Amino acid sequence: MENLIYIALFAPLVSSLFAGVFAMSPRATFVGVISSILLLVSFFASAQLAYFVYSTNAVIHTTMMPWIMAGDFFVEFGFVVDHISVTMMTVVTLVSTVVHIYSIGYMDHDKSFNRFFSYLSAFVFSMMVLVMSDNFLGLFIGWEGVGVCSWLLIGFWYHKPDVSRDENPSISPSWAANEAFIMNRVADLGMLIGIFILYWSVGSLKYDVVFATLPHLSETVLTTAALALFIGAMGKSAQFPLHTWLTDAMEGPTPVSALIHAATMVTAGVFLVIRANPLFAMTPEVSFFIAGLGTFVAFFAASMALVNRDLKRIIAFSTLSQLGYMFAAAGLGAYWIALFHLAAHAFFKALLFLGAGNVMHAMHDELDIFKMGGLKKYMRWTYIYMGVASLALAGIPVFAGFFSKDAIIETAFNEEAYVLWGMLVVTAGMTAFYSFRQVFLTFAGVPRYDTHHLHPHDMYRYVLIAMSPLALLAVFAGFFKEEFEAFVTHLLPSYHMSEHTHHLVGLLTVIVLGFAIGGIYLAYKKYYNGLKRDEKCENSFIYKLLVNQYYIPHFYEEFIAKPYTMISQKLWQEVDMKIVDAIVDAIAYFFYNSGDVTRRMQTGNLSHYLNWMAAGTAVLLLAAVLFA
Amino acid sequence: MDNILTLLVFFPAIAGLLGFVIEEKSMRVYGITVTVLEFFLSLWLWGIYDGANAGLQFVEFVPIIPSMGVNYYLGLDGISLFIVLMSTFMTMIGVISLSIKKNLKNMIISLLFLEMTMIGVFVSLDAIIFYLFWELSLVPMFYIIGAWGGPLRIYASIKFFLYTFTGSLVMLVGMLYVAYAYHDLTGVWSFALTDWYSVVFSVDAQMWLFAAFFVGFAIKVPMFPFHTWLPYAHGQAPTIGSVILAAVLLKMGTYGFVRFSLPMFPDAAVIWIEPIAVLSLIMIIYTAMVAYAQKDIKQVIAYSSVSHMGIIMLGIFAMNAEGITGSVFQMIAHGIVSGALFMLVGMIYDRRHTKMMDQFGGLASVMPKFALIFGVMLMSSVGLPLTMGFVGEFLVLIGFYHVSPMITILGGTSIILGAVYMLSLFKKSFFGPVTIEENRTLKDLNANEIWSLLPLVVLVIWLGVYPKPVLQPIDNSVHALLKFMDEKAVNEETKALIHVATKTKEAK
Amino acid sequence: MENFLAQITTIEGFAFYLFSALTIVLFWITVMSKNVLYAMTALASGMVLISGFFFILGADFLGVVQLIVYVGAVMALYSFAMMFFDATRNIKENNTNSAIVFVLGGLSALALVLIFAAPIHNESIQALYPMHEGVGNAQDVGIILFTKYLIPFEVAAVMLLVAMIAGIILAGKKMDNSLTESMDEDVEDEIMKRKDLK
Amino acid sequence: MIGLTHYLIVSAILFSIGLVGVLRRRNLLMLFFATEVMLNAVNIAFAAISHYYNDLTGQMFAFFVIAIAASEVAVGLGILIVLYKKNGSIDLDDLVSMKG
Repeated sequence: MENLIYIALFAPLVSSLFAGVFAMSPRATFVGVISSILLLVSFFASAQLAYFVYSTNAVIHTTMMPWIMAGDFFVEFGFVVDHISVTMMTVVTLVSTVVHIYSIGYMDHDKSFNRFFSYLSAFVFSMMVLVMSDNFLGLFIGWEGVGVCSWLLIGFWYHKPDVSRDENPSISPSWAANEAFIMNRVADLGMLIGIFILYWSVGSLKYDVVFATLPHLSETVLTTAALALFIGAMGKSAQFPLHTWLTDAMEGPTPVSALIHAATMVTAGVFLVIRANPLFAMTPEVSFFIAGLGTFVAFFAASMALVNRDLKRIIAFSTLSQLGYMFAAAGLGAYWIALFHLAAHAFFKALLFLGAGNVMHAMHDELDIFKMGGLKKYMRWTYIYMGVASLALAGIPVFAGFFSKDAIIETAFNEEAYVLWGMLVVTAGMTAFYSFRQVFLTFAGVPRYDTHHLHPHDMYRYVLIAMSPLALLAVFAGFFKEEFEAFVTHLLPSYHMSEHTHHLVGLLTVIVLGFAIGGIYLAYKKYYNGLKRDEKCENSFIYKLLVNQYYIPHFYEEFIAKPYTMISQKLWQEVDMKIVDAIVDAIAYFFYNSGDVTRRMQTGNLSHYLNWMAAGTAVLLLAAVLFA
Repeated sequence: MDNILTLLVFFPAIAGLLGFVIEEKSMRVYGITVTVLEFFLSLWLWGIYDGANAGLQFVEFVPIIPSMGVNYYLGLDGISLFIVLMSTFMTMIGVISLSIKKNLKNMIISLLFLEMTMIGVFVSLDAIIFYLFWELSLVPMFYIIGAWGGPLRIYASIKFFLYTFTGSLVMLVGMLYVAYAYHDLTGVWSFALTDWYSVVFSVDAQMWLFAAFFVGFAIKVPMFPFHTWLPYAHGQAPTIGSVILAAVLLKMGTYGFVRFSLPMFPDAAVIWIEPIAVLSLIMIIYTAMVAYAQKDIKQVIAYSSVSHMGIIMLGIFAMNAEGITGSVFQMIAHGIVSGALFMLVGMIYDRRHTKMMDQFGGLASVMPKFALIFGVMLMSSVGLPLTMGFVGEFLVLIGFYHVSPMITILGGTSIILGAVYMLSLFKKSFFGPVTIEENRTLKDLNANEIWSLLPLVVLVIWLGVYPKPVLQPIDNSVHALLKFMDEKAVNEETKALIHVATKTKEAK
Repeated sequence: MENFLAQITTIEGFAFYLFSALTIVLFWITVMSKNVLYAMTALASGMVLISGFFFILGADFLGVVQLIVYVGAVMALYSFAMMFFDATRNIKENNTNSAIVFVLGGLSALALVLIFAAPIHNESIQALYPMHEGVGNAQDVGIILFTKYLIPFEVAAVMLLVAMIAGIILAGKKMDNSLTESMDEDVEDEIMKRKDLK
Repeated sequence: MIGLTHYLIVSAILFSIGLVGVLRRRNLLMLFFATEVMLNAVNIAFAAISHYYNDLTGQMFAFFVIAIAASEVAVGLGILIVLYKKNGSIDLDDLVSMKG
């Protein structure tokens, strides 16, 4: 079994290094093919491990080698394959494999094709380290690793120049990449602090040891540790107020958005909360804060998605919103539901993004859905895929999203957090609306693009086939809810609805469904037969607020980035140069000038020197008289 | 081999003397040969070093002035071993990558003498010998900056010399006082550090002595507000000068704290934790911000050095094995990473004769290999796990968290601020379109440059993934140091704060 | 005053006061005189009187050396040197007669007197090289000079030799132009000559 | 009796006279004279201390002072003559080439 673990873990690394060797050579399709095959190997290894864990219920621990040791501190590269990590491993490798194959087609014309695969596989490796590690520091390696890979991939088209925010809200890929990295770093500091707290109160960073010791720790320690770790999770999972990087990250190539910014990396925060569930379970205040924040972000992001015109950004906002759902579930103690939604979301969101990639490919990188329309004629399969994914996202029965999201909303009701429940229900309606607004504006109606120059066509066949597993899972994943629950609750606390909720479950489902279908119907009415711009609405305050993302990016720019630059300038030019250095120089000049003054003593006349000498002698003698 | 340390110290110097009779054109090969030999010598030293023994090894003791207790007294432990290795390694890499044409012979001779003084500082156990090497190290560096530097080189080199020299003098007074106190106590003169360790000073005396040593070391580190010589020295020095300065010379200061201040004045060190932590914080945050404001790539790296030295200072005063071990490791990591960054800047300077960021942009597409290596070093500099930079920085922060969570949180901002200035540097020079025509034709790294950088890249990743061979000897020696401090401390508070690791090393 | 009278009536005391008064006056003349010849004569006489002090103090050998070296050799040197300058003429110099000179001189005199007049703790001082009763001063001096002080003595001898040679060379060289420059010119001439020969 | 202090005081007075001479005179030759006065003053002190402590070290010192004085005069006068021949003056006010 250990071999399987290492195969699953290192196949992506090998793939990355292999592609890296060719990074500076001209595009070669075989690089992509071999990378995809290695990823597939990793997926099979993960699947086999999953089967093993499923059939034997055993948890596999393995230690590769020691890493850092100093004083009492001791950390190894240790990996654990249990119900949680194996679920994540399977999801990650599956989505990654599909994205790799997809990228062969999508990046077909890019001259940095090989480099792309190197980065992409490196990302998968980091993600695998993240989910498989058996200690917090190992998780942190993956945590930072995915950060760097995401930096590389968002900034993949680094050669694009910076433009103003009005032209492109993310300014440039490299700007967005830096923003993502730095914002993640802010959160990582929180995570580090959490690790420090745990280390000094437990003495180890291994999950088993830490969780076993938790009952002996004081409440303050638990609360601060949980809070610090959650700050880390907020960064990776782009929760408010560290959420702006996620939409800007859409500057990266679309497969990247599918893999990193939808299916895997951003769920790392949720994974952390699920992984550390014993800790969060013992800190109800923090957990409730998580649930509250999650609900707020779900609503907040959905509201911004309502009015956005950018194909990828809409999906990015929906990702944010769904992450909010996951946090809500995890915060309310329904960890397995959060994990279930995480997996289901990974499938349909990746599918959605890849579909968007197809559209972009067909539309020559046009992203504005107001300039599309009528594509269903030319892009049948993409239409179907995106339709399926949107239905899953909207939570329509039989599709995966229904089972997972509905469970979350029920949980909120069950926990008697009615405000959260209400917000989540409304958000479900908004989700349905914006998903279908996007689908209809893209595929339905009449073309709004220049039909003379653009002749859209669907993606390569193999790409479409590669996407099919995701589509199938988006449809059918929900049916395995019971099995999934049975599987993961071996490790995670099980969660049962109370009697009261159980009675109302039919009613609750109908309410949620009502909102969802209402949202779809509204979108259908408004957009199915083409776009009718509503000037009055578009000029309203709320619309402007939403389009500008509540002016939060502006706020950051004006109140953090600019003052920071200004203070830095001032510190350098005013403080460092004019105060600190000037004082040093002033001391030097004092000696220099005093030398210049005393130089006048040097008349060249021996007699004068003798006078000085005698004066000195006299002074010394007098001193001797006076003090001796 | 009993005299290996003497050999290690004086081999470069003798080779430097012989260098005067070598022809100019074969000087480069000669320099490389000598430094490579020296490096292998130090590798051999590592090979025969007993990692399990925490004490001083390879001790050499020859009386010079017996009546005054001045001895030629060398020795090395886990703390100094790797700094010595790093010095020989960086000198070797520096000489291999040397791109100076003018007066190459003199340059190499200066470097060889510098190497002698650097190793001498790290292996001497006699205060007078230590001081001798300490001061001598200024001279070759003074020449290197003053003779091969930029337009402001005279100002920079004199500032460097006088500033650090002033500090050293104050330190000398402290040393003499300690020797005098030792004489008072025992009736014999001795400048041997091991003898000095046995003196227990009153807390008042410790405070004064600590202050005297502090001035000498802090200027060298350089700690805020004594840091302003550094940007000038770096800005004006030739590439090789900056590499050695950042990699090794700055470490003398922090090494001094570990070697002198901690074991000799444990109580004062504990009392001084707070002021030093605050100064370190200012170093970390303030210089990181100043670095962000710079327009010159080299100045960014120079200020970033100060910022990283702040982390190292923080670790030294963590008073536990995690912090101090991390600190020593970070010294090595910073040496290699900042050395590499300065070399990279030097390479681009050789091509374009400018170091201004606005003169670049889009270099990643013109010079992909350069960008790749720069990227690796940058990531190590901002402390990415699995690179060298992370191990040290993490250990320092985790160590200091035990002392003060608040200061650690503030100090931890270095991982954010470091990313801010480094990434903005990378974005400005490597990303975006190529806007300046001259940059379009820049050549990527040539074989020589790649071969001098590759070992650094390998080291940065190897020691990031598997730091054990380095960490363990350091940790053993640090453990012994802490135990010693704990036993020696006068104040109860000091004993309470010094955290000696409890566990026996199961990791072995 | 009585004390003074008591002292002056002894032969030693009388000699001391007489010599003191005379040396002070003579040296004062040396320092203040405008005429070199007067100054030198006064100096020489003062030196003779100082040898008198030495005799009183029992340092016979020193007194003799003082007479030979100072009054004999040094004064002779001075008088020869004076021949180079016009010594009969009064010296025209821009003497600093300002108060400061006298204040400084007076101050240091006062300070020295104060220091010396202060009681010195002499009980604790142990003689390093004690004089021997019944042995002549010259013999005593000789023993110590040629045993304990042999090396300094030899060094002093070498120094005197060096000084002598230096004196001869400095005073005997052709004096038209500077020493170093003339050397250079000689070399240049030499080179020119060689070129001519070729 | 005449004590050590008497001699020391005389020595101090003579020394100060020499000092006044050194300070006052601008003629190099006169400066030499003044120096001799100071040296002799010191010699008296040495001889007196030697006498009163019954220790020959003082006399030894005086010998060496005399030796040095002799060398000084030899070399000094040589230089004086050279200076005079070069500048035509041995007045300190004329010799200011070392002005800083």
